[in-house]
Amino acid sequence: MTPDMSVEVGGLRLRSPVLAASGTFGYGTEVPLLERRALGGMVSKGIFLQPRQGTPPPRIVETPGGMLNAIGLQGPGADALVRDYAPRWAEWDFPVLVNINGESAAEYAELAVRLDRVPGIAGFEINISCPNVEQGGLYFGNDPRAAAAVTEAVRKRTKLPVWVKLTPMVSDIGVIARAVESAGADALCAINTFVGMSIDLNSYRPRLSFRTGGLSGPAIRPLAVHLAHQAARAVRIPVVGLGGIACAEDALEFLVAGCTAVQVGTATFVNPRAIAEVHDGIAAHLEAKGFNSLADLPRYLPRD
Amino acid sequence: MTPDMSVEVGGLRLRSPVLAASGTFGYGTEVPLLERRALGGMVSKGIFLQPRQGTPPPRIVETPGGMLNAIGLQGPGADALVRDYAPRWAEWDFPVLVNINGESAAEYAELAVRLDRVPGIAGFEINISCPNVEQGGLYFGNDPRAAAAVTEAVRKRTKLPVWVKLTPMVSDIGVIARAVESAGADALCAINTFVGMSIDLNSYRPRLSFRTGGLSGPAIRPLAVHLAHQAARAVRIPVVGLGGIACAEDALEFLVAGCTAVQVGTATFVNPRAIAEVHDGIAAHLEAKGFNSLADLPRYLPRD
Amino acid sequence: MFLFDAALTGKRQVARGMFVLGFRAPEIAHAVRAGQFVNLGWSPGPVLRRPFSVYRADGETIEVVLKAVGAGTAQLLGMKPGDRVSCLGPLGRGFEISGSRALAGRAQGAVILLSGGLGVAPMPLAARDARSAAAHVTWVHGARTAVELCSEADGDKIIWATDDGSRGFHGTAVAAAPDADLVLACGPNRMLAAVAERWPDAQVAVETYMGCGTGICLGCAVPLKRGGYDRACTEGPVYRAADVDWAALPAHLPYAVGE
Amino acid sequence: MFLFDAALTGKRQVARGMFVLGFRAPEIAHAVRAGQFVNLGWSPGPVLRRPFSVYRADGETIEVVLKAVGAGTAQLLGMKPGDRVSCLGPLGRGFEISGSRALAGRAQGAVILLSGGLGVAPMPLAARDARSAAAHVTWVHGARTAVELCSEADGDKIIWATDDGSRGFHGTAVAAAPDADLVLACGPNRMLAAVAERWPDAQVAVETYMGCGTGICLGCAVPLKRGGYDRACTEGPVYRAADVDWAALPAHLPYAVGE
Ligand SMILES: Cc1cc2nc3c(=O)[nH]c(=O)nc-3n(C[C@H](O)[C@H](O)[C@H](O)COP(=O)(O)OP(=O)(O)OC[C@H]3O[C@@H](n4cnc5c(N)ncnc54)[C@H](O)[C@@H]3O)c2cc1C
Ligand SMILES: Cc1cc2nc3c(=O)[nH]c(=O)nc-3n(C[C@H](O)[C@H](O)[C@H](O)COP(=O)(O)OP(=O)(O)OC[C@H]3O[C@@H](n4cnc5c(N)ncnc54)[C@H](O)[C@@H]3O)c2cc1C
Ligand SMILES: Cc1cc2nc3c(=O)[nH]c(=O)nc-3n(C[C@H](O)[C@H](O)[C@H](O)COP(=O)(O)O)c2cc1C
Ligand SMILES: Cc1cc2nc3c(=O)[nH]c(=O)nc-3n(C[C@H](O)[C@H](O)[C@H](O)COP(=O)(O)O)c2cc1C
Ligand code: FES
Ligand code: FES
Repeated sequence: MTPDMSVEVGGLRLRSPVLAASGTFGYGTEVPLLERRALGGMVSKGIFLQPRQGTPPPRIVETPGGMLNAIGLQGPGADALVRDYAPRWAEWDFPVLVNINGESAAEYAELAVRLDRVPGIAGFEINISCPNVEQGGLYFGNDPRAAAAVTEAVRKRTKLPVWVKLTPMVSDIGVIARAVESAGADALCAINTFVGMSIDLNSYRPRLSFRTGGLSGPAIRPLAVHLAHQAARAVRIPVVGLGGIACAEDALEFLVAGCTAVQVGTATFVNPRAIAEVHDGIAAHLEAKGFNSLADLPRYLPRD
Repeated sequence: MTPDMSVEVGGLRLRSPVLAASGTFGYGTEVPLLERRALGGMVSKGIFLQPRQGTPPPRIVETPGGMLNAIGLQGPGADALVRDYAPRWAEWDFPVLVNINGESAAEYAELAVRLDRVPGIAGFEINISCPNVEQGGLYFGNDPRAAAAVTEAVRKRTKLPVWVKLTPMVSDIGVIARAVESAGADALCAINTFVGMSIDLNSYRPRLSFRTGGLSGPAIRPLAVHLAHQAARAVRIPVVGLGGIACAEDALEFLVAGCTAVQVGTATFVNPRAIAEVHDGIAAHLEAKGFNSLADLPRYLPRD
Repeated sequence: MFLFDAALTGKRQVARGMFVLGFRAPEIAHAVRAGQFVNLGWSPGPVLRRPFSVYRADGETIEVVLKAVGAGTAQLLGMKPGDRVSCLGPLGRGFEISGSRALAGRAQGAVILLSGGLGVAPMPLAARDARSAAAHVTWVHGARTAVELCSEADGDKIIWATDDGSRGFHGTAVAAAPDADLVLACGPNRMLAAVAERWPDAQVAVETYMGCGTGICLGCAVPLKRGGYDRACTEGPVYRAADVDWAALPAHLPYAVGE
Repeated sequence: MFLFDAALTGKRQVARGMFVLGFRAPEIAHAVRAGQFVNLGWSPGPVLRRPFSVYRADGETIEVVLKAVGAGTAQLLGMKPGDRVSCLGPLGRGFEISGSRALAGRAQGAVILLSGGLGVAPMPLAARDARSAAAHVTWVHGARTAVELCSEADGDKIIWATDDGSRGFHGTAVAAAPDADLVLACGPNRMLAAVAERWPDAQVAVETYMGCGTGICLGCAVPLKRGGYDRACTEGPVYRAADVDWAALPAHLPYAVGE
């Protein structure tokens, strides 16, 4: 008997605990959607209210076990999203969350209003790893008050599930996790990329045109597991774990560490079948250990 | 002509900009010291005032591009250090800094008093990635005031160079860097390991007995370069860069990003000749580019 | 788009440091168009796949041509027949040849293939397609010096060019080339910028860093003259030369090696 | 301690999934003692080196015996003759045989080599040294089942033991062994704990994770009965059985595979 892999995460029932991470699956329309049965849901590429061109190349650079990216949240803006993509999402048999971004709490809120009740949009993932322009460019995600303010601003504008995606560059992720939980988040996603830099030894300048970029991929997995675990210990809402997942064992580490579901990001670039392989590998693990459902997987989650 | 590789770092003149990082070179006595000419200096394994047994095994686990360690600062304590190692260091032709640790600012200070003016000890590297027992176990290194307090406590007790080794798990390393600079540090070392976790899928528990460990190795290099760069931008004292350096190109990234010297850590485990290869590769780069000395290497260091 | 493990079938040298590798990849050999590429991955190996133009395609086999410019290419060149790589492709939009406006209505259009260094990569397939469109094919191939010229250039007419004059024309391939109805070019981005000056309508295959090769990462941004970016892996890698904002496209990528 | 690149000279199978690899390593072949190990690294490959006991040493060549238990061992087993690995060794303190107190003053002491699964690794050298100390050597080798027994056990007397009784003694190697003057054992840590119960003075080669193999990382901590830890790579990997705090030593390491 194949084990029951469905999960309930922050207001959404998913047939699989494996989602596609924002920015690593486009709008779901670029690549033929094979093996959908394995896909619990998709988070679309991060969007701002207005269209954005993104940063000049080079935008990516490979690093040991990972990659840096500085795409600059290139995207078509809310109107085009609603016009071009949402109608297609409405036909799919898995939920699509929109990763929303802004330069102020008000901008996030406006985006939520614009996208709320649009058929095809099943929920929001708030990306709080954005610079808060009103506060001198400090990241929302580094400051519990700013993170909570953004969460609350969105929460008030929509009845759809609101997930908040945490930034890892904090000294205590539990503080931020609790702040956004109190502000009404339905789930947390941990984590976004770490800021990194790579220097070109011909030009003696950063390799990325944006100078810094976000580190993703297997290199960050042990850090991500730790942060997702810390977040899960701090709150009662579900935590979706991500960061460096490339195979089922990686995903199982997050699940055992207290996550309810996982997202696969960079791995999809390398292996277009990654999500299906992660899903099938989790199912195989459960079967091999004699568990009938993912809910039976033992967790390691001592409470704070 | 071989380029001039000597550097002046926080009160010490070094013949090479490449040092051995704390905890990755023991006390310098374990492995026959080959190719000393390449070694700018050594930072000894972190020590507390009292002897410490360290954590039970497993203490290390490999991860993609890196490793987690939780050694638990096993060490013989200050008296044994003075008795068994310092006399040997006194005979060497490169400086040895002692990596000092404590559970309170007072303990760091006491250690500095005990080790000050001991022949063979050329300076201190304060490890502020220790839990502050008096403040509920928060790391000194996460809090600018606690970091400054420790620095000042040591500074007052010694005329030897005082370097402060920063922790990477902060949202703005510049704030901590400035705080310890003001408290009297002669140089900064950036960075120590990142906290990570790895889960064993047989026991469904962390692989490390200590549950979490510090991530080191190539995986963290882009993060370390960025943090060292941010620290260098924030202060006027020299910054010693480390984190994932395995070859000369890696070291050059830190130097271009604003560091005055570098430390090699985990790479020595894998390649006992790593330090010599880094040194020789930097010299070869300078020669190939026609620079007569390391001081001529272009830097990328826009001021804040 | 196919994804499968492909076995290395053989290797031969075609210039100093430049080798052709063959892989058993029937699906791709059948489907590939000139200018398209495959994205290769292997383990242990680099994190990301490495993109390579398809050099030739024949029955069950595809070929790629490369030099060791970094760890990934060095590892590929160290492989032995029977070793397997994961092969994703064919990717990208290739050259527009038989259907191109430039050749439309001409009995025997004149096509120039212009390649610098490793820019030979897409040319054998382009020559094949141009010939099957009944065109007259002139291949102009340039490199720094004679021993770096690919020995397998092929066409109705071949023009060699070397920067040091050690073989053929003394100067760049662009300078050596006659005019034609259709120009297809591949090589270092700065050579392609020169192509754009001379033949705004040339079709050029550009090179960028690539994260995925499938259109989802937006890492392969090509700056456009009309503003904004599109994706080398999806809308490209072949562009109308005048459409690319050459000043904004990084020029230090490794096709430059050997040129 | 030597550090150099060693070429793979050959490979042979000695049990189900268990292979012996030979490397050209004259310096180590000459210097190594039974129970010492080499730390192998290669690129592309794992970040850390992988420790392996020296199985045999002969003139210019050393051998190691292994199974694929993870990515690193799988990569080693995929190598072909001529491929090179970086070899660091010999490392650690080996068995004390000719100089041991247990054999002192005896004309022909009785030595038992006790190996479980991959614990055969240090035994051929131990047999060699015991024989040159004029001892009578009994090799007791256990595995889960017959096909997992290493075919190369060697000694004046050989006793086989299998958990399922498919060959030799039905039960563990420890239960199958007679008494002796000197017991040398290697195998899963929990087998060694049983050895410690029966022969407190046995010399046992333990396994731990290793970061460096050279004594500088403190990653290979072996918990001692008298309290504290020391380093498997430096003071070990061979210990007096009763000196180790077996309850505190992780027991799930891969010598266990095949036992
Ligand atoms: C569409 C396309 C077709 C190509 N066709 C060929 C070909 O037919 N023959 C050939 O030899 N080369 C080709 N290249 C370039 C080739 O992909 C790179 O040389 C190769 O990826 C370098 O890998 P490496 O590991 O050896 O180098 P690395 O050590 O990774 O880096 C060396 C340099 O290679 C470049 N590079 C690294 N990763 C990538 C990447 N993912 N995408 C692009 N560039 C990268 C960078 O400039 C880097 O500085 C093509 C590139 C593209 C985008
Ligand atoms: C002194 C010593 C001698 C050894 N001799 C032999 C031998 O002769 N033959 C043999 O087959 N094996 C031997 N081993 C064990 C061997 O080192 C491991 O099986 C090998 O490192 C696993 O590597 P992997 O990449 O295949 O496995 P991985 O995928 O890394 O992990 C599989 C398992 O291997 C273990 N492991 C991983 N890295 C290390 C490490 N650095 N040190 C120890 N264990 C590790 C872990 O338990 C892990 O769960 C010895 C170990 C030690 C400490
Ligand atoms: C190219 C790229 C683009 C990304 N874009 C976004 C984005 O738009 N919004 C967001 O919240 N996260 C974005 N991310 C972060 C990922 O969703 C994910 O949090 C991160 O990459 C860690 O997971 P991974 O290691 O599995 O990739 C992006 C990551 C990459 C590599
Ligand atoms: C096994 C091990 C032990 C370490 N012990 C110490 C220590 O005692 N004190 C300290 O400040 N840093 C210690 N470190 C951190 C290193 O000095 C260094 O900051 C870190 O490993 C990053 O550099 P690397 O990637 O080059 O190893 C240790 C690191 C490792 C891997
Ligand atoms: S390489 Fe990822 S979008 Fe083009
Ligand atoms: S393995 Fe590093 S001290 Fe033993």
